[in-house]
Amino acid sequence: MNIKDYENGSFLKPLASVKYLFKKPHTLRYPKETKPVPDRYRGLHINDVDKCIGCGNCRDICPCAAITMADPSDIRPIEIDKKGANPVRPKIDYGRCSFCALCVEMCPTGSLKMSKDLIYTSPDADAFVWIPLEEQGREPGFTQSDEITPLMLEAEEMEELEPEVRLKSFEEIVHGFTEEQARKEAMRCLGCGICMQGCPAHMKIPEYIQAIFDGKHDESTKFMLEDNVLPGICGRICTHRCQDDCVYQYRGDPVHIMWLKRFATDQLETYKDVEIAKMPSSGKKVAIIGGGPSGLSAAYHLTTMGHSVTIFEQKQRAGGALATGIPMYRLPIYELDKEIGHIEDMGVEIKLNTQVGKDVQFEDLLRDYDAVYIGVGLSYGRSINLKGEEHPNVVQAIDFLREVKVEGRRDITKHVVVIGGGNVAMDVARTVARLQEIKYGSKDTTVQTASLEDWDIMPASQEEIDGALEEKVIFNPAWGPNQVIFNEDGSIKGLEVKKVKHVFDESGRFNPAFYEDQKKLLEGDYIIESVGQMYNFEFIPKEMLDKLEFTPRRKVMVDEYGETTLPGVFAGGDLVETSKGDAISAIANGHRAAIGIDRYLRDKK
Amino acid sequence: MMGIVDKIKEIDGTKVTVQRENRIFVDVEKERVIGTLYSMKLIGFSQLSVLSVIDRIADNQFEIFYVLYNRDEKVNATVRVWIDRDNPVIETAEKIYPSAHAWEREIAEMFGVKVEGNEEAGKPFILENWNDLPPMRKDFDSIKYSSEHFVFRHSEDKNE
Amino acid sequence: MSKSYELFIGPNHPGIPGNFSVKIELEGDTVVKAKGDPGYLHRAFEKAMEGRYYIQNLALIPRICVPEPDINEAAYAMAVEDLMGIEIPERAKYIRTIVLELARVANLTFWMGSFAATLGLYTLSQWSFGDRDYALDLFNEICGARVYHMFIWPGGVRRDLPPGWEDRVLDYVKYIKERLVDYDNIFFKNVMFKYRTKGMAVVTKEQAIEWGATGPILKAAGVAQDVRKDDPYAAYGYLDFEIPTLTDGDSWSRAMIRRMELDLSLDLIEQAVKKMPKKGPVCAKMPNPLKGIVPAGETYAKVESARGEHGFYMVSDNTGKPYRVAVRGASHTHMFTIAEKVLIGQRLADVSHTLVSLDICPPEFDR
Amino acid sequence: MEKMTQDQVRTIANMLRKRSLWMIHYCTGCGAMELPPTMTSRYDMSRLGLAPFVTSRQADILLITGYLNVKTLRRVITVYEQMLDPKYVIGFGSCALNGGVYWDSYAVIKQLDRYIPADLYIAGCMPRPEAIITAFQDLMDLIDSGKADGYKRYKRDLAYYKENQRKVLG
Repeated sequence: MNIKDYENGSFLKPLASVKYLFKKPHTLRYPKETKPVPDRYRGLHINDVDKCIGCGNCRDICPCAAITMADPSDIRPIEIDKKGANPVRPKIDYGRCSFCALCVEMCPTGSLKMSKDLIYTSPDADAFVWIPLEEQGREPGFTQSDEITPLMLEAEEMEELEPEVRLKSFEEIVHGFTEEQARKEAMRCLGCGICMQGCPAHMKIPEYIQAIFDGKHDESTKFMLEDNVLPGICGRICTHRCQDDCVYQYRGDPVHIMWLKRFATDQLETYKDVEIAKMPSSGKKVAIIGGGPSGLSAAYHLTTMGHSVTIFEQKQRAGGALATGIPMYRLPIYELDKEIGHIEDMGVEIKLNTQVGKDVQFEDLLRDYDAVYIGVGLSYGRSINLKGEEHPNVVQAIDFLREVKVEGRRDITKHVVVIGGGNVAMDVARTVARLQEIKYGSKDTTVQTASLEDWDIMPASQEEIDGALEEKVIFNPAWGPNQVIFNEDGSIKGLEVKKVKHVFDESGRFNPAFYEDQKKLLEGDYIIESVGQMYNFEFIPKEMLDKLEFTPRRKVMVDEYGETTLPGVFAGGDLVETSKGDAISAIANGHRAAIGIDRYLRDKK
Repeated sequence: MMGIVDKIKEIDGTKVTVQRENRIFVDVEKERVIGTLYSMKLIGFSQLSVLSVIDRIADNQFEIFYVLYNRDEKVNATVRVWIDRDNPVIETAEKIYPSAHAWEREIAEMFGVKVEGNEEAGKPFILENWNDLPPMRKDFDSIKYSSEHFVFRHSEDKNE
Repeated sequence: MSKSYELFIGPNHPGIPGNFSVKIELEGDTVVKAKGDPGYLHRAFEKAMEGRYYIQNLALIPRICVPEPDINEAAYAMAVEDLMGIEIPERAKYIRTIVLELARVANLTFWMGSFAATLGLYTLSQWSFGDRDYALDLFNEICGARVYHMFIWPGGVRRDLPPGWEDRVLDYVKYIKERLVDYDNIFFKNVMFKYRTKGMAVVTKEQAIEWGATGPILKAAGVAQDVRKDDPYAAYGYLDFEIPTLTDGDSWSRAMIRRMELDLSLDLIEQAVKKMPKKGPVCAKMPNPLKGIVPAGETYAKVESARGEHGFYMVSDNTGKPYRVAVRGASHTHMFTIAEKVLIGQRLADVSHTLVSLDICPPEFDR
Repeated sequence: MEKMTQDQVRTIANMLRKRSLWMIHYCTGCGAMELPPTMTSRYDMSRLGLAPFVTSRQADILLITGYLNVKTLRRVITVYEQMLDPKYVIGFGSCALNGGVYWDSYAVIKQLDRYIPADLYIAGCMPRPEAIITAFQDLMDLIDSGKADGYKRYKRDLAYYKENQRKVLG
């Protein structure tokens, strides 16, 4: 444009606008005419309440404090059986909302959207608060995008030893996060606390992750120790149900809560400097039978409550399955020493090599102590009455693992069959793979597993299965053991298996059925049974055992605080129903029982 | 030809930090601030962009900053001065930068800084009938004030 | 000797740009003293920002300046990116440029309407507010809101452009260029406009520099200062443009400068659409907003708004929330330093168009 | 004429009132930004018989366009009291309802209807022109049915409103 043209005003130029007299006006005659609302329109909210898990991230990010979590049941009943879901749904105050859609961006499930509708008027000021539902019939507008999102969907990668390297020794497979990785991973946590429901011990996960993020590892460990006395061990071998519940599962990778826990505890050489509140001595004495995770957990928490505690451990090492069962490549022995050392530092007395029923009598314990806790666990392998299992080369997994870990057994045959599909079976198979590599260089060796369950319902965790597959373990899913086949010289030829029809019957009970005509032979000269374990209550005198009640699933009947039907006798760990067979649930019910024992002791006074 | 950074360094009592090419921070003592601003204007920093205060409550100090702009060198310089929080007095810069006048009225009202030489500083500016702490101070709690003076709707089911 | 009297222009006055008041003292109908009375739109943004996470402030910042919210978003995002040391993707830079220039077009057309209205020509405001609406529809498509876009955020922009949006922007540019011929006819080449504004409310070059003017006021006085050129942000460094200047510094020159800036903005949009990478990320990876901390530091980020230099001075203390954010709106100086001086000697009838000619935007200094 | 009851008079008056509403031109907050498009050619609210007007004495509708600063509240109350009956108040957007995005601000009031009675609220931040036009139509319906009685409430509960006003204005 030339500014000169504008210098001199004109009288006539404005008349040019007269032409608009004859043009159609561009007025939009709302509401007779409407214009299309764009797809990204940020209008009133829509929430798919069935998809929503009530995690409250929308509430946390809301800059206007417009969102509260409310119970929607009187408007629209919701299913709350979904894993890791809170029975609340966002309720939005349109007297606050600024339509920034940050709540939509932050929604981990993608249930929350904005609609194309932003025309709402009412003379009633209270009519602007409601729980958004899909049923309100609004058309979706602004939704989240997976490419651009404020959530950090991708988890930090944990470095693992390559299968070829790790097979050569019992060295730990993963070496933990670096400081930078841990900070980054901790940063991903949204702090919603949905994971706490998944954890049997209800650990304060958001708090300790926040402390890790802040670089305060001792504070983080303090939070862990409040609910879990063996955080470093759980940081390695936990079944991490928390991660299965993590809200990131819907849109990305769950936060590696377990590795974070391990990172924080690894930063501390001992827990001596961690401040732990300890109550003054009560003068009460508690005996704990069994030094496994549940016994250690109960002992530790009772000590912090001011009671004096003695653990009676049958083996030469406390820790139960942690000490004898879990292979070194998953849980090195020094970690166990560190955490048990800490428990001893707290004032727990551990009597090793002391078998109750033999070295010390159960009745004496009942007499000498104010309360007794039984946490003996399932320390004996269960037999499936397999034909030919009396052969010396058919062994129980629990014995095999103990021999390898504690007694340093290194001999193995070239072809091994493992029966079972649980985590223990994976431990066995992977241990065998290592022994074979060490002894034979993996030349011409096989290790295979046979499990009743097919891939989709295999009880072992996915990581373990993947690890085993990488280590060349051969799987035979949905093949049940039939009998051991022998060579003419009496040595084992292999295990005959038959195809499984179903594992659970219609009512969902464990009741396997087989196709009797489909059979095959898994060749191997050594068979390890890993189909479960059981307890042994021989140390309890007969007349007391009769009074002890059991649940239909043959677990010890306890109340919610772990007290059995015998007064003053508590039980926990794998013996009770609340256990899911892993360390964390044993730790959790040990803690629960400690609270129960404390209540019992205080009431007794 | 002397660089602009060197020119600033020549001004008495300045500590110069170069953040990047066109963002310079100049720390001065309270006594020297007016002199420094005057010298800055002489070397070409003719525009005052922002004058405001940071409440450094942990150090019990107020940090007053003047963001200046040098049109010829295309450089922003921030002159920073720390003053005592209990006795916040600063000399006016309105003689050097006329636009400082309104900014000073604002900091006087929002932080309670006394500006010597600015007649209007301290008179009501943005606020009206204000009788609490100067609101931009860190120890003034806005949420507490709001909940005392106003009523939230549905406040019974708010989390806060 | 005549007696002087006081008059409040605003806050409820049709000739005041927004909720704002000027207290003037008159002798006859000549202004002898003018004093701005701000605070009617004070919402304590700077205080509120200190209590919110960096990302939550996204909801607040556009509301600092209502006619042109994007400059706030851009300046805020730049300040945060500067403190965090983040480089945004190329495509995001171009998208920002287009959005900022489109916002400037919307603002300038809006301004033209209100300026013409204060001079008594309501036809132009009927036209330009209507034409501005098409720009708002374009914003509506990219981010789902007409006025408060919340589209530019730390790290880049919030979404990639919807398909075909660039073409629609170019169509709009073409449409506005056609309309500008009529705008010129009815207003800028109108003799009435010339008589009402020539020689009015003069801010000379020396005064403009002394009083700290920025933007159109400075350009109209003959100083080619523009943040887009002097300290290029977004994609302005890659674009080819000249800053328009005039010499008189009067109301007419300021109006013409804005008219020229409108041309410049339309040109910049075309250039940016042409040069923009067709594919690529539009947002850098950012930390979790609830945990992400910004390293301690201080920074001053500035952008060129339609009114002048708009800046954010941000101080962070290594937490998730800003320690202090100070907003510099161009209108602050324009009102309390320039308008108060320029209004003196004006006739009462010219007060309101002088204020609009300086483009006073009250939310900018009330905050 | 004498036969007409008071009710009938009121009905007819309301019918007439709703057809020519003048809104006062007072931009109290940022919601006012969507008023120019509503008033001018694109949405053209004069189709509905609405027009902006500059003086409070002649206006019927007071729009509280968004947040209300305490300082503005004082002026708004003056303006509202200057307006002649019948007068109607529309609260725009979130802020008039419960403080909106400024819920923690020391300078912004949270509930409009504690200080002056509101006849209608519009959701949104800010409400788009379509919503504003819808609101005007709704207001007309309310006037027609005699439900828009904010000005009566103000007279009736004057003590309540004055008490609240005194509390924030000092």
